[in-house]
Amino acid sequence: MSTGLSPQAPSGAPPRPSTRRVRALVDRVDRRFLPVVGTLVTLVVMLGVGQQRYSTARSDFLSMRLLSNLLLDNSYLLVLAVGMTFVVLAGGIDLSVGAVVALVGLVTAKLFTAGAPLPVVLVLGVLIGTCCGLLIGVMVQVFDIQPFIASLAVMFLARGLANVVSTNSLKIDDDGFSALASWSLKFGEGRETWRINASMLIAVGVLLLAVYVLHYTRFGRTVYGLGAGDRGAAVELMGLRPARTRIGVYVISGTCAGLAGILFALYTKSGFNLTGIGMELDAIAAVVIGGTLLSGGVGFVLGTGAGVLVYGLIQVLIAREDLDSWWTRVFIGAVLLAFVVLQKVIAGRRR
Amino acid sequence: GGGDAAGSETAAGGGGDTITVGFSQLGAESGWRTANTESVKSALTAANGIDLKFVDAQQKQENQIKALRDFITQDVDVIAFSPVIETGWDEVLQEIKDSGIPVVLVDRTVDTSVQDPYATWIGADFEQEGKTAGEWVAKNAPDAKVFELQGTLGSGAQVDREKGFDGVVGQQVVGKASGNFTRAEGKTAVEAALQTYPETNLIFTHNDDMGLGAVEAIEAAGKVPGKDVQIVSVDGVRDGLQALVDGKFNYVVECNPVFGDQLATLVKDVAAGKEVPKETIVQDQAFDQTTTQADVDARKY
Amino acid sequence: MNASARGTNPATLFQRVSQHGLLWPVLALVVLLLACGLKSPGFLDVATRDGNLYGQLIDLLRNSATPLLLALGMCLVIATGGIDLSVGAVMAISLAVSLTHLASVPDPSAPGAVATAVVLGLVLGVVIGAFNGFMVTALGIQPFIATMILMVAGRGIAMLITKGQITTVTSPPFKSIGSGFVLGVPVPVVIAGAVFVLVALAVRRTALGMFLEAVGTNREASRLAGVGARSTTWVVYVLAGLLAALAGIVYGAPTMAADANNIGLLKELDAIMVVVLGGTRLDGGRFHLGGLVVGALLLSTLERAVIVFELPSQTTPLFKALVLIAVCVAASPALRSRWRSRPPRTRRPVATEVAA
Amino acid sequence: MSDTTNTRAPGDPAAPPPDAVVRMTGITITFPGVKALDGVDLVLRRGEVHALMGENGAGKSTLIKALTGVHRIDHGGIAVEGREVRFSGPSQAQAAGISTVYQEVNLCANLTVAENVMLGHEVRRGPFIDWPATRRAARGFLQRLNLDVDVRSQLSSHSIAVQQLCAIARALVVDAKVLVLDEPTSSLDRAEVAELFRVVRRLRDEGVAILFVSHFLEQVYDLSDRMTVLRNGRFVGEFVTTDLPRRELVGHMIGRSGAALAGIEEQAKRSITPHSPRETPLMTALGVGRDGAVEPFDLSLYPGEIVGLAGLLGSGRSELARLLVGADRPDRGELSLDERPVRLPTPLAALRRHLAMSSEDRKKEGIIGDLTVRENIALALQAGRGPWRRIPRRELDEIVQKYVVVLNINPPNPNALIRNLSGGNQQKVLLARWLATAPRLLVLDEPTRGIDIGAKTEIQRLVADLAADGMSIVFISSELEEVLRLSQRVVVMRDRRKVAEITNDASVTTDTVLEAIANSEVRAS
Ligand SMILES: Nc1ncnc2c1ncn2[C@@H]1O[C@H](COP(=O)(O)OP(=O)(O)OP(=O)(O)O)[C@@H](O)[C@H]1O
Ligand SMILES: Nc1ncnc2c1ncn2[C@@H]1O[C@H](COP(=O)(O)OP(=O)(O)OP(=O)(O)O)[C@@H](O)[C@H]1O
Ligand SMILES: [Mg+2]
Ligand SMILES: [Mg+2]
Repeated sequence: MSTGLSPQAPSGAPPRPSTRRVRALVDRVDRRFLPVVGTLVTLVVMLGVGQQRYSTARSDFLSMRLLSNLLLDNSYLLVLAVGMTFVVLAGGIDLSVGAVVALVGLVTAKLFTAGAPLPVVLVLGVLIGTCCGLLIGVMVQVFDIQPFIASLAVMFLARGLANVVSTNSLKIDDDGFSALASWSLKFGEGRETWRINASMLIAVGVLLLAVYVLHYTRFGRTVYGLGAGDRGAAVELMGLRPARTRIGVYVISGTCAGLAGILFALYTKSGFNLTGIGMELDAIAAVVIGGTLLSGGVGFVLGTGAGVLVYGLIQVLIAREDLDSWWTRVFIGAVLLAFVVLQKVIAGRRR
Repeated sequence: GGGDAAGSETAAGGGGDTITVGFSQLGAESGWRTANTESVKSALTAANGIDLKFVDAQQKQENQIKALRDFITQDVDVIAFSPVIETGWDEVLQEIKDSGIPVVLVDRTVDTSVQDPYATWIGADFEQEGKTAGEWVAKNAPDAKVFELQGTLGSGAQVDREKGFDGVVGQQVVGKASGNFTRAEGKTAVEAALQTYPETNLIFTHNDDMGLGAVEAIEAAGKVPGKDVQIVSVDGVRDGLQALVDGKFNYVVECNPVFGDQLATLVKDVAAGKEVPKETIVQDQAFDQTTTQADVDARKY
Repeated sequence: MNASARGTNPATLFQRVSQHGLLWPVLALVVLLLACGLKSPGFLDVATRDGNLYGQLIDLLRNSATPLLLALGMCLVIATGGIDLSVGAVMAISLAVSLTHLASVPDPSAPGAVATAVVLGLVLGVVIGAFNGFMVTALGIQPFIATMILMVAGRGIAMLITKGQITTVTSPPFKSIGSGFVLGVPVPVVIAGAVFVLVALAVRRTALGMFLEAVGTNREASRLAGVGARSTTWVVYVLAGLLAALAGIVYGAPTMAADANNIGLLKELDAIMVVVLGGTRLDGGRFHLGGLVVGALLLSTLERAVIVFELPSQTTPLFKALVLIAVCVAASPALRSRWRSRPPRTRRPVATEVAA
Repeated sequence: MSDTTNTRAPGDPAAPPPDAVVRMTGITITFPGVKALDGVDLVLRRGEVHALMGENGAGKSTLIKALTGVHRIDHGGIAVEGREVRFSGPSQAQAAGISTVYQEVNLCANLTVAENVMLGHEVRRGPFIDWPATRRAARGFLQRLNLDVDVRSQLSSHSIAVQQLCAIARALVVDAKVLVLDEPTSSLDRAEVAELFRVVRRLRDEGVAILFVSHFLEQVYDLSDRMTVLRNGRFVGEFVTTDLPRRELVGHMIGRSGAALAGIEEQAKRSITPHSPRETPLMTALGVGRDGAVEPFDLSLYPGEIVGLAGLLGSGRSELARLLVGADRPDRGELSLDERPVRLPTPLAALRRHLAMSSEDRKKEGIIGDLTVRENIALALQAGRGPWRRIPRRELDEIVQKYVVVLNINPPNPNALIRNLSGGNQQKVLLARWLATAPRLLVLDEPTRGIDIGAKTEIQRLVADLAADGMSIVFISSELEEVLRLSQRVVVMRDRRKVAEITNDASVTTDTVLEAIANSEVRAS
């Protein structure tokens, strides 16, 4: 009903003559950016479709509130996915992150119960992630265990430890922590209120830092080099230090998982041993949607940012669809499928 | 644009008394839950004057929080949800409260520092179920060596049923293992338990499915379920009651999922701003081996 | 078999054994079994009752059947440089289809109905495998993502089939697929054994194994050498789907309940773990089928040991992690070469000091 | 053992020359089952070009990798500028001023040219990499080799030759005392080689010590001041280049007398018998082309004829060849086999019709590293038969044994993993793979790349013999002499276009071909 008033989404098929111009434009973009462009286009299309479909008389679908919620609800995922991007770019994978999130949450809660001060808890929480990452890195680098298995082992380890810490959900009611969780800048009035909170700032900060590290430091370039395959042989023969870098990416991913654990704890103000089951797949999906190849060496961390938003938006759309549980799963699978195929078509057209 | 929202409000609310309800179900992890969902969906219908927005959380708290936020954004009249876990709802409950939407908790409570976080609660009492089972054991098998077949560790039903049961006959429990609420894993766990704790002659299982797996394991070990090894279970799904009739189960504490109608009434009252009781406990029965085939056939789930 | 022929020299025999990829998993398995035997005296006993074998060891064998079936398919997929995350969901789907069919026929115990049910389940497994293969080969989507799609959606499909209920039926013939005996041996063990031999023959007695390894090591070179990289890859995904479907039926048959949510949950990780414990690297190429048996046994023994040692269930992942890390680290080439080359390196300076 | 001036005999602990930058003494390296190096000495002096000579598998690359810390040394020592060192990896060697280009191109295909050239040496401004400046610098280094490519393009979009040049440019980025070049010229054509030599000479004049490996004797004699010869992992001697006649050098390398060698060279110079085309061509291409790869071309291939493809780097020879054997699908035109139209959608389809191609990129498109020599040889033959009919063990053993002997594959162990063979021997195994399929048409894309002089003549003779037996052969080589020596007809390519077809006879020289290329340039512009 609000069609006429909603901003026109560029989803409809463009008229014939301009097809060629679009194609020419696409051709001019550096091929490596195409998947990211694809992700951004999808994002816009999805927002457009959402606006068409879900705007009601009471409220528009597209709003600052939606966007801020999107970031707010996915800040931990963004941090996880950024860490994952490092690992994936280097040709690895980290399956442990979901379990680490659970472990960090529980340990954080336990530490607060034991009366540890806020800064100590935060630092320790992140460090747990760092240690898990380091463990994976050492296994991968020193003992030549494949990333999938090394991180699988750490996933079991972290999940097991979390189960040992507690099988009940633990509440966090530290004042400082609560204050941090509830701090936010509010904008707008009434229903239109949207907010910026600490988690969002941290997540965006991590994303920007990652852009810097990956694109403007030698470490970052070496990460890409590691992804060239052959288990980093090329990078090694080129006189760089693959060992350091490889351990480094897992440490980064672990640290991000630790940080995400804290963010998740801020989000739920509790720790629980069953959190984060399958969260690693969410992170990986976001990375892939963001145009990074799982085989390594190709992709952009900013794409991951877009990927997280798309993934979050998928969930919002599903929530608006009143689906049964099973349809929800099928729908996520279908959207993922459509996305991967679309990406393939866009990126692979010129091969 | 959103500018016209206020203007067309009356148009949308043309039905006048249609209540928009956002309901976030925990998941579809068990037959019990699906029955519960069915019941809710069939009660909260347009015919009943309710526009239901149903979101399945896939057993993930983060999904549920997202859904709740989205309900606020959609500006529903009442929010109802079955929380995945007790903790961690402070922020979003505060937000809901700030936006003035009443909350109905279903099935489980929350542990929050928010003042007056919800209007009412409706659900079963897991701890009571454990207690009922424990009391039956204390009365009928005071010397039994009990093996406790736990549900998914950390889930509300597991934690509370264990708490209730152990509170009564904890000293009789010789061993515990988790069967993740599933038949196959319940079977594996009991298989091992029968050899590790050969003295076991009673199994308390946190749901019927695992109990049915246990029956398999007991039979495979050459013993007779219900006699050599007694089984006390919770849930009361049809297969469980059938086992009771067949003499394989000894006692089943019901956990009734069919309370959609009650929920519908509550939601309407809450939306109308009526005074409602702070909590509504769904009445659970308990069944012993006197149950008849007719009872089983009457079972809807 | 040729170890005995060549291993006349004890030194080389020792070397061959110590260099063998399966040394550590086998050692871990033996240690675990012995430890369980010590803790629970009857653990290693095998009894016969009505001519059928019973006992913890038999349980272990039976429980190893599912992971072995899954790992067989997984191993071949991994050999081509892929991975199949959907096998757990396939288990759920095939069981759901089989049981839903059985529930719909008037006489679920009729052999015809059971056969149809099983075939239906297996066919669906093949269809899903073909879909995975299509995504990976024809569309060129990375295996991890391609199969993750069905890992997510598959369980939903299974629930669609069962309408979200736990479908149960009573059908003794179907049940016996999981809990019956053939000549005293549990049916799952017979099935897994037969399938193992079949696959091993199909792969090693033909050139298929070499093609898989070639494709997994260097896809483009294999293509140029005329190997049908696509068709080969496709075949293994189909096989993995088929075996996963079979595993689902074998796993779910004893309880005859299609629990779409939980059957096969996280089993893909178990299967991958078995493949790795069996000494196959995840990055494609060389694979070792024999190791799968050891890996599957090790996995089920480990799960059983946690209960035998009266440890809380929640610690199972912890022990899985420890065993996985220990075996992988012990078998890692880095450590092996260090052991091989350390003696001359570290001892020489000491010797000169003594001499001086 | 030789009558030439031997500046240092094996085992002679001569005093280190005063200007020695690198001194390796008694280097021994053992791989499981192979002693790759056994007490090898090497001295590199400031301001000299030092050639490291030896057959395929002699241990040249291994010695280089020992120097740069890729392989651990079992015995022996390395001194750089008089100080004992033991590098634990290439990064340390690089830090010590040793810059290396390895035999196989080892760059990151997923990165751009500029990133590859500058990786680890990016220009920085503050904490940031200054990308424009980095790209400028990369362009500068590439221009020193006279290579003008878009530095923002992805490395993988360039041919092996360009990649090789990038690797060399990369070695120039480091301000090195020692520059190691392991077969840098194997995929370059003469213009590039000349550029490279110009740069190398300038560096030498600046005082850099250069270690150079090549199987092209002319290049070695052209460039080097001194050479060290290895044979079977052992040190044979160090010689002053001008004092060592070619024939004796080769004698040292292959351990045979000069007379035996003369025979080899004689054979290599055999005259081309002009081919009298039979009526029916084996294969005909009519207007076959592929967008972005090769312009449509016509070509007929006759049984028993060797057709050479000549052209400069990136002229599209490989791309053309790939269209003939189903490696790539043509976008237009028609191929016919035995005068009947034929579609070759896959290499397998070509293989079934006995059309085979040995690709130029042996690492990416040739060897299956984790498989054994036996399996690598068997692969194509088996693929033709399909997976179910396995080649009987006995038959396979015979085939493998035959080629191990004929091609002198070393080590002659069919169970060795091919990844552990030296580059040249890998090439021989690949040749064996294609020969085993009994092809009617064999496309050889740089088959002698990285092959030692002895084996090269063997291969050339083999190719000639195969043609004489009726096989049709397309021969691609960057070495124009080789093309002219072997082929009855030479197809000249330029800018992805077939520009000329020359019937080879005594009057045709390299100049004729170069002229054909140059003329086409005139026509083009
Ligand atoms: N990693 C390895 N494992 C086992 N054997 C190896 C390994 N690397 C090299 N070799 C063996 O060492 C010997 C020397 O090889 P190397 O690569 O140094 O030869 P090369 O002189 O460079 O030959 P080419 O001219 O063909 O490049 C060969 O016999 C080869 O098979
Ligand atoms: N995969 C590819 N993608 C895009 N362009 C390519 C690709 N491979 C080669 N090219 C380009 O195609 C052109 C022809 O390359 P080709 O390899 O056929 O040349 P060539 O004559 O064999 O030369 P050489 O092998 O000596 O480099 C070159 O300019 C090369 O950069
Ligand atoms: Mg070499
Ligand atoms: Mg070429």
